Amino acid sequence: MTQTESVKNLALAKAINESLRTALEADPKVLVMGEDVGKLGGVFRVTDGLQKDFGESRIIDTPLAESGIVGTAIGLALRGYRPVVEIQFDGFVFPAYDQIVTQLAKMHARALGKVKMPVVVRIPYGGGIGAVEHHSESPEALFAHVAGLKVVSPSNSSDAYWMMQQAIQSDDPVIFFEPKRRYWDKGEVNTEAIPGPLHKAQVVREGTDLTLAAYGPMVKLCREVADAAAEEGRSLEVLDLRSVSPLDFDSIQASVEKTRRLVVVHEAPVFFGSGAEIAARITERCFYHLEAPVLRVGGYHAPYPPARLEEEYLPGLDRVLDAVDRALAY
Amino acid sequence: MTQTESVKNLALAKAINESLRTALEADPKVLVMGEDVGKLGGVFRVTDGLQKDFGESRIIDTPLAESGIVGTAIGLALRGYRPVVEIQFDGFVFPAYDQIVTQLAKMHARALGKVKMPVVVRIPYGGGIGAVEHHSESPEALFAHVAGLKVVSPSNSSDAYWMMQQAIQSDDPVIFFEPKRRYWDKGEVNTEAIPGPLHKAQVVREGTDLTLAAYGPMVKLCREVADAAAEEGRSLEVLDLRSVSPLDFDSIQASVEKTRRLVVVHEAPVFFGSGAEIAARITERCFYHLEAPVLRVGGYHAPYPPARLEEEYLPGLDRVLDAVDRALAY
Amino acid sequence: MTVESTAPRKPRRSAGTTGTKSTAGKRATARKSPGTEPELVQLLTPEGERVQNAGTAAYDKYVADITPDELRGLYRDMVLTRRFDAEATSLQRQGELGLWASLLGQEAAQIGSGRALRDDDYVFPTYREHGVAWCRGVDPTNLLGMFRGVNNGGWDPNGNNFHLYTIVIGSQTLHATGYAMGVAKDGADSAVIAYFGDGASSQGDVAEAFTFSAVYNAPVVFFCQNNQWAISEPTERQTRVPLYQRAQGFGFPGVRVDGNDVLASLAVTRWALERARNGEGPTLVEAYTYRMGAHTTSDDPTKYRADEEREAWEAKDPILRLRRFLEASNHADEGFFAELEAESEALGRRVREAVRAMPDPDHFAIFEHAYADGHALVDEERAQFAAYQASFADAEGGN
Amino acid sequence: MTVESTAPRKPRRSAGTTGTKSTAGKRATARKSPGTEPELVQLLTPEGERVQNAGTAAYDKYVADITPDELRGLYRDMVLTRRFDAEATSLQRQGELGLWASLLGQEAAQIGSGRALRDDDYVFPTYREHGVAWCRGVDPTNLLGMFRGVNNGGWDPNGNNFHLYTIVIGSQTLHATGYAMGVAKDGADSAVIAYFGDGASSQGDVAEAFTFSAVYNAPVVFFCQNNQWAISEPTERQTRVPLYQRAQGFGFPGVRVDGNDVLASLAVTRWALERARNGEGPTLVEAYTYRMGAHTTSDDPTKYRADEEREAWEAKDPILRLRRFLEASNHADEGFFAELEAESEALGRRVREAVRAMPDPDHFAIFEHAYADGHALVDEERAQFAAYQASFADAEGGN
Ligand SMILES: Cc1ncc(C[n+]2csc(CCOP(=O)(O)OP(=O)(O)O)c2C)c(N)n1
Ligand SMILES: Cc1ncc(C[n+]2csc(CCOP(=O)(O)OP(=O)(O)O)c2C)c(N)n1
Ligand SMILES: [Mg+2]
Ligand SMILES: [Mg+2]
Repeated sequence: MTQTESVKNLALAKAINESLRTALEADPKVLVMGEDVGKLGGVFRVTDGLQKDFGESRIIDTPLAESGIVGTAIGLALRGYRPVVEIQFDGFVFPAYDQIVTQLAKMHARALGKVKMPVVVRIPYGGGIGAVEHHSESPEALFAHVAGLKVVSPSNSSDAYWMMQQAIQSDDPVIFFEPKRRYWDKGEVNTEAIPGPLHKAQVVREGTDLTLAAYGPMVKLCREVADAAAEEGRSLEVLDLRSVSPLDFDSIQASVEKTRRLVVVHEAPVFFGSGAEIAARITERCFYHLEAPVLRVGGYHAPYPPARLEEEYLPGLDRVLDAVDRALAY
Repeated sequence: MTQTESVKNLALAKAINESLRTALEADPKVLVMGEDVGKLGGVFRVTDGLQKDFGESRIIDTPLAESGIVGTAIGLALRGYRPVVEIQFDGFVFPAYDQIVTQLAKMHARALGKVKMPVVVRIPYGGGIGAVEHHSESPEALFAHVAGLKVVSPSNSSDAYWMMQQAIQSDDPVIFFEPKRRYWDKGEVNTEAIPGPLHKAQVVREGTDLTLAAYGPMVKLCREVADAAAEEGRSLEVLDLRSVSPLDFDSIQASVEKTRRLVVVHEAPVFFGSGAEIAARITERCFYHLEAPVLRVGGYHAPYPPARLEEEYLPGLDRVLDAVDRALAY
Repeated sequence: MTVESTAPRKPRRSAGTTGTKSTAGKRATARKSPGTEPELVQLLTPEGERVQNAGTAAYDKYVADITPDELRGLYRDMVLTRRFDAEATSLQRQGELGLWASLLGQEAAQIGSGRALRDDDYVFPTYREHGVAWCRGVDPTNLLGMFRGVNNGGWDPNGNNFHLYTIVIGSQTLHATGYAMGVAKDGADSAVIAYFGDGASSQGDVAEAFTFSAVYNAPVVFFCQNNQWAISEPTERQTRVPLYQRAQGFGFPGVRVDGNDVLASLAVTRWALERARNGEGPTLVEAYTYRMGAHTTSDDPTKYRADEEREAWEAKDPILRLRRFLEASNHADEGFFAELEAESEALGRRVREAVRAMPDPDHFAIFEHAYADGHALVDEERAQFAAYQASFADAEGGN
Repeated sequence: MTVESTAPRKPRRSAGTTGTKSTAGKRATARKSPGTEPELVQLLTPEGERVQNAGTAAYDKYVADITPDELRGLYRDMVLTRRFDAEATSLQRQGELGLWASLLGQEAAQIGSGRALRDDDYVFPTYREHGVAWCRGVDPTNLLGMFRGVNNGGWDPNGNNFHLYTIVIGSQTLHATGYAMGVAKDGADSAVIAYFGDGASSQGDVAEAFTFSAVYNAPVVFFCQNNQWAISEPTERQTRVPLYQRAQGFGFPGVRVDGNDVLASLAVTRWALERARNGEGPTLVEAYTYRMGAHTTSDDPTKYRADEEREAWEAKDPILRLRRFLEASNHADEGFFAELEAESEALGRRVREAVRAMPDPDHFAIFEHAYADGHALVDEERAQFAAYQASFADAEGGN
């Protein structure tokens, strides 16, 4: 394959689709399971065309029961398969929460390492698409707190492709949060480039005055914030965390030692969210470097609101800029 | 009733038992539900004798299905009842997690306030009793992150009695974490004293050099740490937070503005735990007061270990003292 | 299809669910129509003829004294519900609603069961029970708030004993069971009805609701609208035997009714409710029907099912069927149909106008009902939000 | 008891589950014994007589050619399992174990089903399947680690195709189903067996396992040991009809076997496994038995059940029954029983010694297997832990 053939311009959803296809071709043990993942190709078409090409035995439309989906995926993993499970929307992962927390996360430890749990749980997450209740949530903190799980979220097509490759190769369970509002955003994917480690953050924009840390859907927003701030003469560094568990504290620390200020942005409620852990640990690591407390921008401590209020609920350009201003004012 | 009659020396479990009895007597709508809560009186005997006195219609042995328990409690609440639900052990709340997060927490908001959810979910939690897997966990952060829930944990018999009274009176769902390793600890309960608000922290020991903040089972440990530190000439303030959602940041702030140093202690894993939220917010509120970063002592990011390792896993006197030393060394 | 029958087969499976490749078209024709389902309770044929035989005997009495007026009422309910539903679908296309879940084709199941209820009974719907809501007297525009994105339901469930729409599949069956346990504790003789779909039958919550209701003998009717599809998955992905049979193993009766037959739906639901009132506990009713439209306005059924299937079901249309019966029995004249047509149009207009007039919620509504008794953090965040919002007003004022 | 029968009753309930007050004693006598259960498959009576009739016809062939040697083997398995179990109970009393879940009374159900398995079959146990573990060749001391608190299981499930004990009730039925789906995909003709209890039957996960296994026709046997109790709750708190009937509504057969009859348990399990191997999908076996002891060593059954009940079941002891049969048919002599007694004692001694010799885990084991591929935070915490531990060593060294 020539260099040009391996570089494609793909929407994020399509990049995942291609990544699944690559994995299915490479390893007969890889399976895709979930509600409507077959003929329909999933409600977001992420699995479009896969059943046609890989058959009903590998692309499995399941009964409507999330605990059953994850529970049988665990059994399949015990038999040597590598299931990639789709949860249709963020808000529907909770019926599977018990299987994820008490079984998937702990099986490897329970067996003192004698069994592995190479299961990927794909979850389209986050708001911004004007959906009804339960379709816009960001529950990543509820998984990051649980030892035994890894939690990641790509922000762009290239990462979506490669992080899915790496998640499927991982012998640990990976909760793979897909930023659904970015599914249609296009980006270049080089299917032959060797990617960096799955759990490493990336500086996506260099800056000197303050660090913005985000993952998944909020990375794009943070880039826009940095653009807007640049017009006001402020140089913001943007860090795409990519992984929520583990968090790449080394990279955050390196950035903060340079910029001395940090704002964390996520859609999930601030209270007990990722920002809390980042703020706590970075404050510990960088106590003498920080010129301002780590500030957090995220959802409020209220049930995710109806669509017509989500713009007010979610972090937006102005709210992040406001936090940047407040941090810079210290 | 004379003053002396209303003051009793009760084990923490018995204090809850008496509190339930008081509530059952006062309000015919109060129900107790759960596995083995009837004749057996619960595996910890917290509901001992209640079915005998209040009958099978009010003290309800349920089928072995936690989602069913919470789901039917929601229905009973819609019918005007005030169910107090028992989850047998911390690790068995997860089958009910979906009903708690997507229904119990959100029903009031979904109805724009037109229905209320006065449901108490009792969960004996935490380690230190040498139990097998799933019987020693501290999942409070997984509930605190969820808007619509309130999360509390008493540390002593008096609070156990009164906080249960207040939780049952609350029109919001309350996740009531009972420190199972303290069930047998005795303490005075004045069943006629008017208690403070449910969600207010209490200074249980005054000090000037550093604040220790804890709740539930770790309060006793923090008192012991303060005693030990006092012998070394250090004056530690101990705050019993009592409530995890909401957290009483005002009280923590007031203490930290005085002591300028804070160590948070909980059994739950540190990563994404209560300490993270407290550290993040207190650092923001007290940025210029803190002489040291907020330090956290808690469980490690690993599945709760087998009993013979729990002493190493759980915060103990030495580990908290070590954190105190580190904080004081800044 | 690849779902196995319960009969032994050899040679042994080779690769799990991989079976013969079948097209949607083949599936559709292989499928039995409701008329040929042996277990199906049917009182009106698709041609509008009244059936009375051994299979209907147990249920006939529940509609024996039904008046022409009541029959016209059922017809009216179905027509108006369908009109409302069509209006909502077009409001979605016009961008007034974010989404709509159409009940097209399921009017008989919903109106039949909905009209079997007493005022003091209580309904726990999914997100598709617009016809049941109609029977309960819920203002149809109330249903649209969540689909427009101005609230997540928000009506008073106790206003019409009609609970909020529940989106998490199966959850509400447990709420219904708990509510019914409460009814029993109160010594009332009301009944509770829980709606759910064929897809929902796979959720653990539904099984737990069966268990709890059986063990506590709760006065609840489980009303499963088997509309053949759970989004793109046919019912064979959820079960390999008819769903009504599920109940038996939990110790209560299940019955399959022709869900496109409003009279049979009415009769069977009345029977089940009577059981509940008589202290005989839960009943499962499987209404065998068809989702004529897309799953929701976001769905594209051409991806997974053949037109022929839909066409076969069109011949069994629930409204057409009752119209034929009304006409053949001279229970309704031209005037009735014309008036209803006008009423229908008026309803459409009213709904359209009401939706367009629906105001966006105030921004502070985010914080409004998170808690009944308040929460310090919500107060703090509300105050911050207010200050933040005010900063724009200030900025604008300052310009 | 207050659980309602399915038959209509009037007058209507007055206050839900409040019924007539009954004592544990009354309950016990009211309860049917397994011998009188009409639906029960029994091949050996409590008196040790071989039953052959219409009800056993379908299963007789599965034990038709059983040899005296095999019969003595079953007896030996039961005796040694009971001995191991008793040893564990006393080790708990001596403080060597933190907890023990005794299988006393359930030996026949476990040995019968366990001996029906082939080596390539796979077992998903609860926490009480010590007899099945024995059949699989799992070293009994392996089972004790979690009860001693030195690990959470820790044996290699693939070593003997015996999965780890699962404590979260019902979970493992889904793992078994998934594993069986994998077996089918591989085109293998192995079968999978999932153990669970009467209490577990109420969990949503178990119902979902029934659904998935039926829909995918997975080669799995659901083996429910109905030992009459879920801690303090009698089976009536979980169901109002016999549990084996649950399967039918999911589209596969269920059968109730006398779980105190090792021969019947063997035969029925063989039949169910054969179905699985033949591509006929799942089967539910309800082994009707009795938990003779406490739920675990932490439990006090005198709080909730009457001695008479236990006594009635003692007459149906699984070991006694086979002994009577062996003796009556001259399949075993005094020498056999004496040798077994000695073997038994040796086993007890071996277990006792092994447990006492079991070392406490290294402190760093906390971090050891949290992840297969590592996790930066675990590395960081392990390093902090090491430094912290070292600080004591330093301090001690410094003194
Ligand atoms: C727990 C959960 N999982 C997934 C979904 C997404 N979802 C919404 S409707 C639906 C299909 C429901 O099918 P069925 O129960 O047959 O009801 P119908 O839509 O046909 O009325 C699915 C999968 C959900 N709402 N809740
Ligand atoms: C999800 C869950 N809830 C509660 C428990 C606590 N618990 C342990 S065993 C048990 C009873 C189980 O009864 P049954 O299924 O009949 O099995 P048995 O103990 O009789 O073998 C309960 C409630 C648990 N382990 N898991
Ligand atoms: Mg459907
Ligand atoms: Mg049992």
